[in-house]
Amino acid sequence: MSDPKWQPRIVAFFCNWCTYTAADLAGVSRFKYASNVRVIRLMCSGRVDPQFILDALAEGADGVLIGGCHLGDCHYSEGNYKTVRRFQMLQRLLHDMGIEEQRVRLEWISASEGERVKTVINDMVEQVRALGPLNLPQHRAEWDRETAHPAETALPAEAAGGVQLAGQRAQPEVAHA
Amino acid sequence: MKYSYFPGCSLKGLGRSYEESLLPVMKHLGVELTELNDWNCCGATAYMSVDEGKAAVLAARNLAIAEQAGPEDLMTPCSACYLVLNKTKHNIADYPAINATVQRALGSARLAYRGSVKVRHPLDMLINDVGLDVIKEKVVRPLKGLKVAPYYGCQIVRPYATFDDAWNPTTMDRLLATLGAEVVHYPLKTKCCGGSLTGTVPEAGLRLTYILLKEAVRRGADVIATTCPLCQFNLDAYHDQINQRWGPARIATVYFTQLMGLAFGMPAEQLGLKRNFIPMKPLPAPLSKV
Amino acid sequence: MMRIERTIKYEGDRVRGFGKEVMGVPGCEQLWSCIQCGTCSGTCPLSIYMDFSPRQVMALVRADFKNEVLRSHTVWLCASCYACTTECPRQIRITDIMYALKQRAIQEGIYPRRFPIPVLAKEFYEMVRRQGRITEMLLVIRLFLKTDWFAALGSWRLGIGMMRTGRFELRPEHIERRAELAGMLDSAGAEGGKPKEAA
Amino acid sequence: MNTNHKNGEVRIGFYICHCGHNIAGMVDCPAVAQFIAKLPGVAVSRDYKYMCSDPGQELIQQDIREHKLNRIVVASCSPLLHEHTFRNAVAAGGLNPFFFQMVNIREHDSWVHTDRAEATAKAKALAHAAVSRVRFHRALETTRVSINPDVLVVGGGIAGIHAALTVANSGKKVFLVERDPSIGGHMAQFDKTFPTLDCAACILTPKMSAVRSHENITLWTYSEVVKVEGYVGNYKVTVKRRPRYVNEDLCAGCMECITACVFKEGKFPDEFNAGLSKRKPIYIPFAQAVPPVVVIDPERCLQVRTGKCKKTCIEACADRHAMDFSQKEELVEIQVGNIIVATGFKLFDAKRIPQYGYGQFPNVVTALELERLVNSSGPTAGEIVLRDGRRPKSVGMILCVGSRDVKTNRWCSRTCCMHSMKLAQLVREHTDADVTVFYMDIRAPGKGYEEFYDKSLKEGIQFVRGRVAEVTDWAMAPEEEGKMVIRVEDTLAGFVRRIPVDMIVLAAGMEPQADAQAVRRMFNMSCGTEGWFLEKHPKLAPVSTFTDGVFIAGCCQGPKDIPDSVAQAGAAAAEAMALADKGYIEQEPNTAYIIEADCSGCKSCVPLCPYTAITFDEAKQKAQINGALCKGCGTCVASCPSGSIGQNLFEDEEIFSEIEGVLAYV
Repeated sequence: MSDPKWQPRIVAFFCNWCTYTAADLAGVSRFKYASNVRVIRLMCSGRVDPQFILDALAEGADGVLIGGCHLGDCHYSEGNYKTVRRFQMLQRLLHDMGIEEQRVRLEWISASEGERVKTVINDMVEQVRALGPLNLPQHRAEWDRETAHPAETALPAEAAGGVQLAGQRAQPEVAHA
Repeated sequence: MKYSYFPGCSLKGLGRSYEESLLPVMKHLGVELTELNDWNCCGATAYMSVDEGKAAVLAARNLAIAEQAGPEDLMTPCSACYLVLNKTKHNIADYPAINATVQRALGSARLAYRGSVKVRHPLDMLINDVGLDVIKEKVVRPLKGLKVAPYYGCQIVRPYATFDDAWNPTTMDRLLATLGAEVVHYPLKTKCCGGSLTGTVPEAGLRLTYILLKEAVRRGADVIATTCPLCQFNLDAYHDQINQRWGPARIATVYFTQLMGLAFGMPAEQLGLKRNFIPMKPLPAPLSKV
Repeated sequence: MMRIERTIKYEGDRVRGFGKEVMGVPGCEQLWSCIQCGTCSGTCPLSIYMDFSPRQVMALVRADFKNEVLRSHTVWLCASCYACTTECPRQIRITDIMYALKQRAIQEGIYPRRFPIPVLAKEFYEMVRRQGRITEMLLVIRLFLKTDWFAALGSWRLGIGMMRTGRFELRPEHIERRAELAGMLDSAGAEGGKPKEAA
Repeated sequence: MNTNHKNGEVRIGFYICHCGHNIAGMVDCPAVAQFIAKLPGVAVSRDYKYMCSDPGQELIQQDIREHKLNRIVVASCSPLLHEHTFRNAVAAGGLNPFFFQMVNIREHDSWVHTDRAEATAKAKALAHAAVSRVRFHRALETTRVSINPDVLVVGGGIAGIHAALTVANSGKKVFLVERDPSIGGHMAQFDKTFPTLDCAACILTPKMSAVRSHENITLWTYSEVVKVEGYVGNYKVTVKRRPRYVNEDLCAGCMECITACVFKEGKFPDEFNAGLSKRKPIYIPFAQAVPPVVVIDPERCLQVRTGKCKKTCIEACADRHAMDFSQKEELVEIQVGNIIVATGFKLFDAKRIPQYGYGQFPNVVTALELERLVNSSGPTAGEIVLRDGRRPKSVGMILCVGSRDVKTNRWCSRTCCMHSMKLAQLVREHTDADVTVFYMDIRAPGKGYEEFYDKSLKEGIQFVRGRVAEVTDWAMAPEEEGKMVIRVEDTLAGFVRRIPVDMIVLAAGMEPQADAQAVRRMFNMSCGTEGWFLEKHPKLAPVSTFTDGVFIAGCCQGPKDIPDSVAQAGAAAAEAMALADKGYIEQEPNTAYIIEADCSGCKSCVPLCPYTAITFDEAKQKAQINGALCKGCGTCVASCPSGSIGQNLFEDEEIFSEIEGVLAYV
């Protein structure tokens, strides 16, 4: 498909108590894994707003990984159940948007499962690599050009994307209005 | 009940009395066995010693043919075949490299193997598919008073067997008890008989055989029941040499299928019992009402 | 008069990479975690005849002592009863490692001369390649002819017994599609010959 | 992006730590610093060898003063390790500590990647994210939660006992809850203790009675914790107290009821003697039991089971009126500030290794059973005898039974080597039997332990290095007739041996308690994959858990011997006391809050909060969040349809900018 040098970009949201700690453990144990994943720490996977995931994809991520405590083990007793509910909703939404469900993945990794962090991340990277780039920013730039005023089409794609990105910030309110 | 049937080389040669007893017994239980078309040697243990790539291919050909033949499980009575076929099945599943070799080789003969074949041992299938109660019904001549040492040997309980415990298997014990026999406690039930070493390095191989026989005698058994052609041959054929080396340990060794046949009231000669070097002493006269 | 030998080993006696190669064979990778507990030797019914116990063989392989391993009788005394493999607390498939070693010994032709087991293995191999099936008596006879006549003579009574019990089958068993099988085996040759690449 | 932010001009100081070679070895730190320097709002960007060192922290404070920095980002190890260190440094520099953000480029980067270019790229991306995020940080105040000084100790083994006494001696109230009818745990069953060979009872019983008489300790035996609510400083714990049908305060432990019981003989396996003796349905766990009162086994007692019994026990008790068959199971609720979990271990069931013949051969016993045999108060009054009463002439001790074995338990149980050597010495002391110890490796790493090993060797105990393959009863040599035969490779001698013995002792290993998973859920702890309770940090927080105010001690955290258990118990007690004495803890100000202007009053957030921190103000028709109750999970924030809930430290804008940041550089 794309050029062999292409590397998937994956944003991860890890809960502070289980998965983030597990990732620390993986480090302490010196397990080696792919460097494509960028971890953002939240207190609980329950904090993961579907907007975060869509935004990550919109900003150019090829995949998003959510890590939380095993069901029943949530540090806040039930946050991860809420995560599951939202995740299932989101999967449907992605499907409708024509984005492969496999690009967004939810994994339960407990504080002691350092090795699982390694396997899950490597596995996810390969999965996304197989799917190829998502290129949402570029796509959105093109869509804009198609729908935009002739004068604007002169703008380079990035700029158009940039403009849109700024708009993206405002979206939450728009979305909920 | 239908199975495809992989006899293996031994059952056509040294172990033919195994097949001679197995087939009628299965027929009697209403089990339908279809011999695998143009099956080949499983490779046994010797082939592995030369080249495991080819060994895998050799066994895989049989699996492929079985898969082609239909959905029935593949039943094989010979321990070596049971082990090798299972082992190959596992290795194909676990090791992409081996799978690649195998598929290429099979491909060259327009064959393929998807990994669906279940390899079963008669004991497994008798206990879990047929069921002891069905077998009990068929017993017309209980082996009352016959003391049997159940000898499983190595390869049906280690390391791929799933139907019985590797350390203390009991399927044959239960089967023999159902036939009315008295099962003696035989702690060596899964110890090695020496395999092919009995012929190649007798001083080592035959000693293992001797220990098995001696312990069976010591435990007061009349006969040893076995599930493997090689075990049966080793325990049966070398008494002269064993006698010369370590003294007497005379006891007959028969296939568990032969004992089933007897319990089902089949005549001894039909069950290949005549082929034993050490003949099994005749059963006490059948109960008058039978 | 006792013979005095120097038993010291020098680095030069090691064949670097041998252990790695063996542990690269499918099924042998667990050897990395051997703790030399001796369960294998303890369970092995034949270890009492071996020059190196199975445990020692594991140690020698890990330490790259190729010649010592391939020259020892140990691998040829393995009867493949798999007791060691089931009992090993580290789940090392010792029996498979023994196979890997037998292959190397046969490939390199360094095994005890006139020691019948490798010969049996080769004879078996050839017969299957030609016939697709094994006829035990033929195999045994060929074996004896190749190794030692006296053994053959010694077991004449066994032979008689076989005739009497109708188990002495001299008509070679064979399969229909022999060519097909031979072709398959040859196509596997590439890897087969060098299992290290099959890893 | 403009540097003039809504919170005034942003001046960011960025610091990347080499951590010696740990980070610098895989990440090009100067390159990262140069990259960050070019980002808008970054006033200072430096790399330094050890940021957590005093000079490192000095550097930050100095820059804050000289360059008027108002945001600090440090890229080094995990925030779980040093976030507090750097926040304090920032505060010391005169800034609000929450104008700080940490980047984890060690555990999450340099330690887990192998390509320097990739690792450096990742470090840049993560640092970029922190820099864009930190702009949005606001000054925050930590909230203080007061701490109830009372402490709950769960489990009355040596660890629990020691922890309870330590806390109680500091003048704080302690609740000690034990499942069994008496405290004492496994240690009470031991005869002597290594390496000093002083008798277990002599050193344990004083502590046990101290627990009973201590004014600050409430001891509840035959009881279990069934529910834990609340959070550090304010836990609400429900304890189930099972009826022992004997009034603890009235019973004098005279045991006349036992003699009087309608069961004339003991009939049921005695737990304390590892089943080697029999007891009646009414019994006293053991001579030194605490509390020293009888207990009734509800499964076995006729009166309890059928209600039809002569009740001779009541007659015997006469005017004490201690017997009370009307007792019912009751639930008691207590309030504590800290909890110490010391629930101990379970012994490995030797039957799981059939080749060692436990349960098959009568003279194969476990180390604990032998422990009772050598004990003078044990079933044989200290006589080491075979089941048929004969004295053993040869004893074999098999180590690592259910330890260091992939098929059972991978871990080393740590105590069996010493435990077995101790028993070996005791056997030599009580009998003239030959003792052979079968081991894989002798592990004697404690103080005075190697010397103990040496003593065992000098006393003529045979040591055979080899894992026993099997125990059989089939003889191959005359001397083996009528004995059990151990087949093993003597790996040091280099050959296989068959060793006939009269008695075999199995050093069964330690396992997590059967209900460890349930217990860990109840106390909101984590478990390692093996099932031992997980400490917060293996080195720096060995008795803390991921839940503040819950500490672990003893074998529930992993196999350990008595000295280590006691040391850990002391540490756990100290941790609890430190919190209690301070009287409050600073809570991370990561609480959620309502943006009233936007709240549409849909109430959808109210049921989401597991801490009932969210209420609905009918007057205002707006939701309200009680900051004191909020634990900061952020679940409500993510699910507010009108986006009118914010979370300190995890604001939407902060996270969005972090996302943008990590993706800005690849």
